[in-house]
Amino acid sequence: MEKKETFKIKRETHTVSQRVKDELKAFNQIRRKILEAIGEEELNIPDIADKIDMSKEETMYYVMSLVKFNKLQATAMDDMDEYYFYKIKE
Amino acid sequence: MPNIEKKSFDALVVGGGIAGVESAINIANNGLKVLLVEKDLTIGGKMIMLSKVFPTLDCSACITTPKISEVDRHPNVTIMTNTEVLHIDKQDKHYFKAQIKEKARYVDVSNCTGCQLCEDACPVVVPDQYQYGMVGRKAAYIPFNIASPRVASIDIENCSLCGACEKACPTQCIDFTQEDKEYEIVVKSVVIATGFNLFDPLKIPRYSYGSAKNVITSMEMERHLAPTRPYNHVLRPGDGKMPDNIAYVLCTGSRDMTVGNPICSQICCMYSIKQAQLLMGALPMADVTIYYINIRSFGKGFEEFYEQAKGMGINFVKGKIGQIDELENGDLKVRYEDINQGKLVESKHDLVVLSVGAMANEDPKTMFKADTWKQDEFAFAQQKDLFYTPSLSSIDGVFLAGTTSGPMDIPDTILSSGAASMEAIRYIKQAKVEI
Amino acid sequence: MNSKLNARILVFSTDKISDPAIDMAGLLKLHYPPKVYTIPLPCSSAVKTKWILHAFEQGFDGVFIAADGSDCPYGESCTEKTGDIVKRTHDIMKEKNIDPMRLKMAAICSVCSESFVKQVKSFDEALIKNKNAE
Amino acid sequence: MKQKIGVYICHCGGNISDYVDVDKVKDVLAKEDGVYVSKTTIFACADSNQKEMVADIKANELDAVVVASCSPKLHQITFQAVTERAGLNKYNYVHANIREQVSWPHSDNKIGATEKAIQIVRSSVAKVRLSQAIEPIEIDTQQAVLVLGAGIAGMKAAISLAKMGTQVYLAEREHFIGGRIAHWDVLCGTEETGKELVTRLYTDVIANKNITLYTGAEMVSSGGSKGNFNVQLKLKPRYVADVCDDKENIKKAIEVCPVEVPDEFNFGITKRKAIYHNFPSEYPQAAVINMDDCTRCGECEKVCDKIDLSQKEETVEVKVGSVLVATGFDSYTPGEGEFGYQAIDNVITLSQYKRLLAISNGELKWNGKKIENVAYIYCVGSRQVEGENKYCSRYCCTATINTALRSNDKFKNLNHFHFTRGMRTYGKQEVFYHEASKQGHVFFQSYGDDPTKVENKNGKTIVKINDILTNRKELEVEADLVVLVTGMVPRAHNTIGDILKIPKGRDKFYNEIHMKLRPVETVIDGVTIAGACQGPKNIVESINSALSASIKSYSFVSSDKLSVEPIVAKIDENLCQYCDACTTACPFDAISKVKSGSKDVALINHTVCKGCGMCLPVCPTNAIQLITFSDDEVENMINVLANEL
Repeated sequence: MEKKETFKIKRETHTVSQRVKDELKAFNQIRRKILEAIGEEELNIPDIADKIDMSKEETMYYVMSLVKFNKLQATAMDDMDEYYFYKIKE
Repeated sequence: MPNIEKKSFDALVVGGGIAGVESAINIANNGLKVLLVEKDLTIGGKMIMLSKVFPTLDCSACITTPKISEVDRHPNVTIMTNTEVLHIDKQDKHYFKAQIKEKARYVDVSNCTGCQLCEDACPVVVPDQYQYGMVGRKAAYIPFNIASPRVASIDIENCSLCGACEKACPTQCIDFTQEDKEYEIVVKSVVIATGFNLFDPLKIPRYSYGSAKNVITSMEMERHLAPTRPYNHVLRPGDGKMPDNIAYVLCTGSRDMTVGNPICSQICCMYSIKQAQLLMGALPMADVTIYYINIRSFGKGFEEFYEQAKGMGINFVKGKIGQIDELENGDLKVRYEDINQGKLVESKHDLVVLSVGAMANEDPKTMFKADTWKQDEFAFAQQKDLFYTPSLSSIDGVFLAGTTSGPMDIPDTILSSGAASMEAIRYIKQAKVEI
Repeated sequence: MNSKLNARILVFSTDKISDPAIDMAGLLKLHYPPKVYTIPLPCSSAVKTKWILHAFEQGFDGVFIAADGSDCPYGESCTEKTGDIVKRTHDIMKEKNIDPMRLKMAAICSVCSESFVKQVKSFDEALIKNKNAE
Repeated sequence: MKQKIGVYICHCGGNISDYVDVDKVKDVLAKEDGVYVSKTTIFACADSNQKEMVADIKANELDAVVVASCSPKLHQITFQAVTERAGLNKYNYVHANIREQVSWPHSDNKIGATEKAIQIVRSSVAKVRLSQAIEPIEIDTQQAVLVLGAGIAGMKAAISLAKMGTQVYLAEREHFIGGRIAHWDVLCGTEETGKELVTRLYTDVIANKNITLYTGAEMVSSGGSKGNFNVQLKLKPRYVADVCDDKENIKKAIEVCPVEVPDEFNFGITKRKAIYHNFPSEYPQAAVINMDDCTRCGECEKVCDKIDLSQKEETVEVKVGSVLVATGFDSYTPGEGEFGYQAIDNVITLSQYKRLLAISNGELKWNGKKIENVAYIYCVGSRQVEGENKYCSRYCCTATINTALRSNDKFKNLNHFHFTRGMRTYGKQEVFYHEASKQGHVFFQSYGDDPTKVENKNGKTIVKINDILTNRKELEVEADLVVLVTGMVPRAHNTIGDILKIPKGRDKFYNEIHMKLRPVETVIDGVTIAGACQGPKNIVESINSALSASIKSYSFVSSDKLSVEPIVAKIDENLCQYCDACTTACPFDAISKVKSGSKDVALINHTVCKGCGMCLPVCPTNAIQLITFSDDEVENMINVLANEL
């Protein structure tokens, strides 16, 4: 069965706002930066924040979102029992 | 107006939280037809979002979900989610006309299997409102795992119309041609179960909510502790550190004339004690301090629960919080008046939880004709005959279930819903007109 | 803890009275040995001697009847009747050379969670001691 | 034998899976004889999962189902319904409790917990393997409800049931209705008095033809069960003719009565005669003679011919489908010397103080002395550190504040000193506390381990506290009157609970099945509870619970048929040698002797049998089996549980 493409119909009456476009672009950049920063390593939130030069709380939000979307996973906790490390999910 | 359908029911229940659900089941069990309208994408209200409930520590979802499935498959109940009540007009002695608007979900609910492939495909990430913004969600999404209905929805305001979801959907249930739909409903009685709003802590700037990242609300902590939690652990939103010294600030927005709310919210003491107990379980090494004015553990088994918390080593400090400041490492400096010592004291915590109060939800006011819907001085629904018929609103035939009429806990909400539905059934049975 | 050190105990509980108490022990996170298995019945005076003996034959170290006591929804005679069952069974156990201490009964009311935990713990200890003595 | 069994193991969102290795349970069960599917699920009870389960049962054509999750008391019915929706009989379902009896009590031992979970689920499979489809038994229902207690909760429940068309018997133990509320003046939050509220309710009760009111009525016995209760009520006579319009002579009769006893209506601060009225707007409006007080001197009979000392106690039997219990509470009675009670003459209870305010005019006096300083001592009999009452009585903080505020409307120059354990004017009631503070009431607070003290010093009554609001400074107030704010305790004299076998909670109040899921039902089917007999409540809360209880009671009587559990005992006639042991053991008279061919055998009446199983162990020939608890089922379960994996 041929798939209908109703999103194209919606485009005729609904304009996607610039904000949505900008945020989408920004998210993709941040995601790439985080994944690159982690690479082969296991890093905690302050490390990642340092590496990509973003505030810790924003880093937390994006890393946690990437964990939720199955891109990252938490591994062990540091010796001080303070921070989890995160790595790229296979 | 195009797109208007007419339907009739014995009762319209506004609000699909636990009060609305309980009322709908009670009324429907008596052979009466009920329309349950919920403005959110899922029924379950605030209760389904909670971790565990006091004083039994039952898992909240485990108590909510059976009620939700019961209402969902009840042959006498029609549920409309993502639907707003626009107007309810009393026509004569025994019937009402209501205008409702079902907002487009852009998903054919009957065909969605909840497989979440659209969610995987969607590229857009925005803060997840069901996790109070602590993580992101997609623009094509299912609210949470135990949502009812557990089907997808497209957040059109944030959708980039890329079509990825539509291509990914195996049952072809994504449909961007859907439009909002209005209905005219005729009913014999109305139950208002619109619940309460949480106090907005931004109204107390000295608590630094919003600017200090490790100051969170109790509802956010509730999410941290729930099975459908955002982080899988209790972590500081500011930097992902596992907290080990947590403070609770009771009466945030309650019993506080400076924010215009003189009343007590009735639930915060107990949910804070409950969270503190759960935290002791989740973080065995952590210190938990509860700053309070009076502990109001007044319900069945509550005082015993409070004593149990003290026995577990939770630190109760009778004190009034003056100011909360963020330190460089994200920790918080809490300045308070220690009543026992009679002096101003400073303490440090690495996470502060504001136990926010329950405020009136004034939505019903906009639904009824001006001046017919009356509120009390705190903007909760007026109870016209407080002792004789507590569930009666200012409008005959419109009954109040749960926190619509004031703050209350879950057991009281269930009892109040039982009362509202009993009154509604009696009212409907006495209605002579056929509609 | 090595769970093998525990005795294997069969509990006959009752739907409305003692089983809720055992549930509440869990709710209150009261701990007791894990080899305590429960079969809920409507009433403790429904336990057949045959079942108890069968449990011993099959390898249970002990049988504990969590009786309704005076709370029984089916009638006050419950305590007496359950007592009779235990007495009759004890007699048969003696004939069969099964130590009567391996069958125990106690009234467990619907909120007697702590009492239940205490009872099964001490029963467990007594059974292990008994076993070691053999 | 079932050969296509489905097993579903619930994580319970971590409640189970944090301690039990649910995947291991699933894997072991998959290999079990007769098990066709074995799966885990995060929340078995969630609607989407229930739907999945229904689809799964249908798709795999399963013939029996086991769900391993929380206690069967919470969700057995839920999953029986799932099984039924999938086209199976609900008795082809067995529930395995691996939360309350595994993951929680063994959270300290994950290996042991997992092993136990496996064994329990395996034994459930052993049971379900033998399960058979059973159809429910239908019984005729009495479409009537007995409401016990005619306080506000009982009256409100009776009225709402009657308005639904139900026949209601409303039984009040006292000769006057209204319970606790009849005593009070203006109630908190309105301008209505207790008397007025009771009047409105009573007017409705009397006007409704569906309600039969009995006063002086005590429940003496109850038989039967859900749908068919037979309840005996003993009616104490008033010894005054029912229709008594002879007000003048009754007044004379009261005057001539020589007996004086403390008046309960005023909590003993005034006296009444042996023949008495309750208060001016009492209901029913008729005098009564209390025979315990009466000396049978006959003086009253001489002046009033409506008096009839020959009236006899009667017993009536009512047949109802449901019993709604609204028997209320007792006020805590302080022990002798507790905060000076009965030791110091100006120490009284809140109830007494409220009546004193109601009956006093002009100046407020106690024992002839004018009152200016009133000290209220809170939490008397509640939140006890030493005593048994650990709970908070909920209503008293607000009741005291309301009384104190209202007393100023009637009497000037009263000073109020509140000795609290922390005010609990919860919810909107907070505004009254605020108002009292604004009006200059003085509030102190102590902790439970350092209580307020009441002392008599040189004839003066001194109240002392180490006040934590002022850095534990020892403060003293000389009080003209000390009011003990007594809490609510369960009824001391309450045979009803014993007769109906209603379970009690840790606080000794009647216990509901589940505070949130089934808050007004008891484990005794057909018996509901309302108002303060379940635990402390204020008026609004009592009314709400009364209406909730009435909707549940209504569900038992709204139709003339009711389905009951078909779990009954069965006799094997071949084995039965009728000896009458089972007939004697049965508490319900369900077993009788009948002829079967040439021999006598026992016959069980299945609509009367409650399935308790008391007849099982007494049978010398083992001729009786209880459905779902047959020898095969129980012994197969034992076989599994007795052996190591």
